[in-house]
Amino acid sequence: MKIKYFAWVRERVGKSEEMLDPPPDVRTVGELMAWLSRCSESYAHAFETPKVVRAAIDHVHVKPDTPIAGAREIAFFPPMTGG
Amino acid sequence: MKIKYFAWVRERVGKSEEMLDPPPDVRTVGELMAWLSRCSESYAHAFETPKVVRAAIDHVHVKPDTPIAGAREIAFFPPMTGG
Amino acid sequence: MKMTAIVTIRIQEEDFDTAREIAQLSKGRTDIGAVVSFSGICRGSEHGDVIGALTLEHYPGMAEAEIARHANEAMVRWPLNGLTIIHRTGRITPGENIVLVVTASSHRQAAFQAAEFLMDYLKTSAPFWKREEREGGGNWVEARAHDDEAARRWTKS
Amino acid sequence: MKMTAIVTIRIQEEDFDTAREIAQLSKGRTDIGAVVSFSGICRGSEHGDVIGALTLEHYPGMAEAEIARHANEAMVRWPLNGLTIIHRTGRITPGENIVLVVTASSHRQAAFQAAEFLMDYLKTSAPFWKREEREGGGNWVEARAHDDEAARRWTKS
Repeated sequence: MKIKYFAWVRERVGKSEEMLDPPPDVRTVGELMAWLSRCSESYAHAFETPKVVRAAIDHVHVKPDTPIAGAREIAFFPPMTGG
Repeated sequence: MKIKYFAWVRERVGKSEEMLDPPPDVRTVGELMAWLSRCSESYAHAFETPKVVRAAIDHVHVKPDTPIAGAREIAFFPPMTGG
Repeated sequence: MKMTAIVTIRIQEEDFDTAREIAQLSKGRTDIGAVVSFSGICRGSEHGDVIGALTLEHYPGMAEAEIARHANEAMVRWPLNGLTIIHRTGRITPGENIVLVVTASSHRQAAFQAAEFLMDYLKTSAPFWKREEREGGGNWVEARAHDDEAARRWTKS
Repeated sequence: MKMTAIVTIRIQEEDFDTAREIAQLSKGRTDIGAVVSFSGICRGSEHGDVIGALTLEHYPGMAEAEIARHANEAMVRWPLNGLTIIHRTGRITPGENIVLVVTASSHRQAAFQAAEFLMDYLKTSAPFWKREEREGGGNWVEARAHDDEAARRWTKS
């Protein structure tokens, strides 16, 4: 699945998108953040306060307990500050 | 004192303004309406539902029990419909 | 009232240019974060009846005083950088402007609330009266209880 | 959704002309009684610090989808004749436009409420992020609890 990062999450991760194939025991958005955090210090820094990071699956806002099965694109970003 | 009329109050009275010198027992805005109503059918028609008619003394909205002593200009008009 | 606040009030027969009024309030300024404009436009029908035109009568002197009083109240209640109120009088045909309120502030909620407050008061307290031209005659527009309610919310504590 | 409603949504780097957008929504129509516009403008300072510019990042695809979803919700909740939403991205300097919402309706309260609803949602739900250029560096603007509260009032029953 494609993973995208925006704003300071993107800066901390060090890239704006990548293709990832998480192991089958990573079932939810929250578990994906935890799994990424274990991969490197950059991810750990991006997700150090997981409840601040927002997520979307296929362009729709989702909660951390949302399953990721079937997702084409998952995005992580800080709270929105548009308008 | 100068009396002014606007909108359908003006149409019913048949004039937009006039100088009047009410007798001393006409003390309030409400009493002025009652006194005018006794003067002619035109005034009676204009003030037939006195609680609908609004009044202002010297450009400030007033209630029927407001004294008219010292007023330079008193105006009568229907509820406002601007904006 | 801040020294930088620009208050413009006009009562006029001529049409106005909404775009120009908005631009004049905000152009060249970097302290304004939000500009809200309200344009009231003459409609061509009311409850299914065709309206040929409106004629707006007003009370010269009092109308200016009432609008200025409410403009001052808005400036006291909300942190505004600028405020423009224009109300037309005379004959106005469908599609034409009737009234314009523009508010500028650092904060969007102040700009929105001040504009709503001023429109509610113009509808219920400013001495203007609308007469509609309809097929077979004309009639004075009646005040709506709904507008009075809208205005009352600003005096609730 | 009524056949006569015109909905325009644009996300763009270029500036926009507020006046033109208002005119396009209302010109030649006699069914519109009220037009409300909100312009969000880049300020030159925040809490006393000088802001050199803002850079707006967005999530292409999702931003359009989120705005369209809220535009549809506004059309369902209020009797609107038209609706325009424009959000800029990229680098924006003080005094420049950031965002525009224009609503047109027969009724002023519908126009006001729909514009406020859309602005509250753009602030809290549309995937845009602002970075400020300040003296000695830049920083991402933090979301404000105050904006979340403002957005929540539209979901209270």
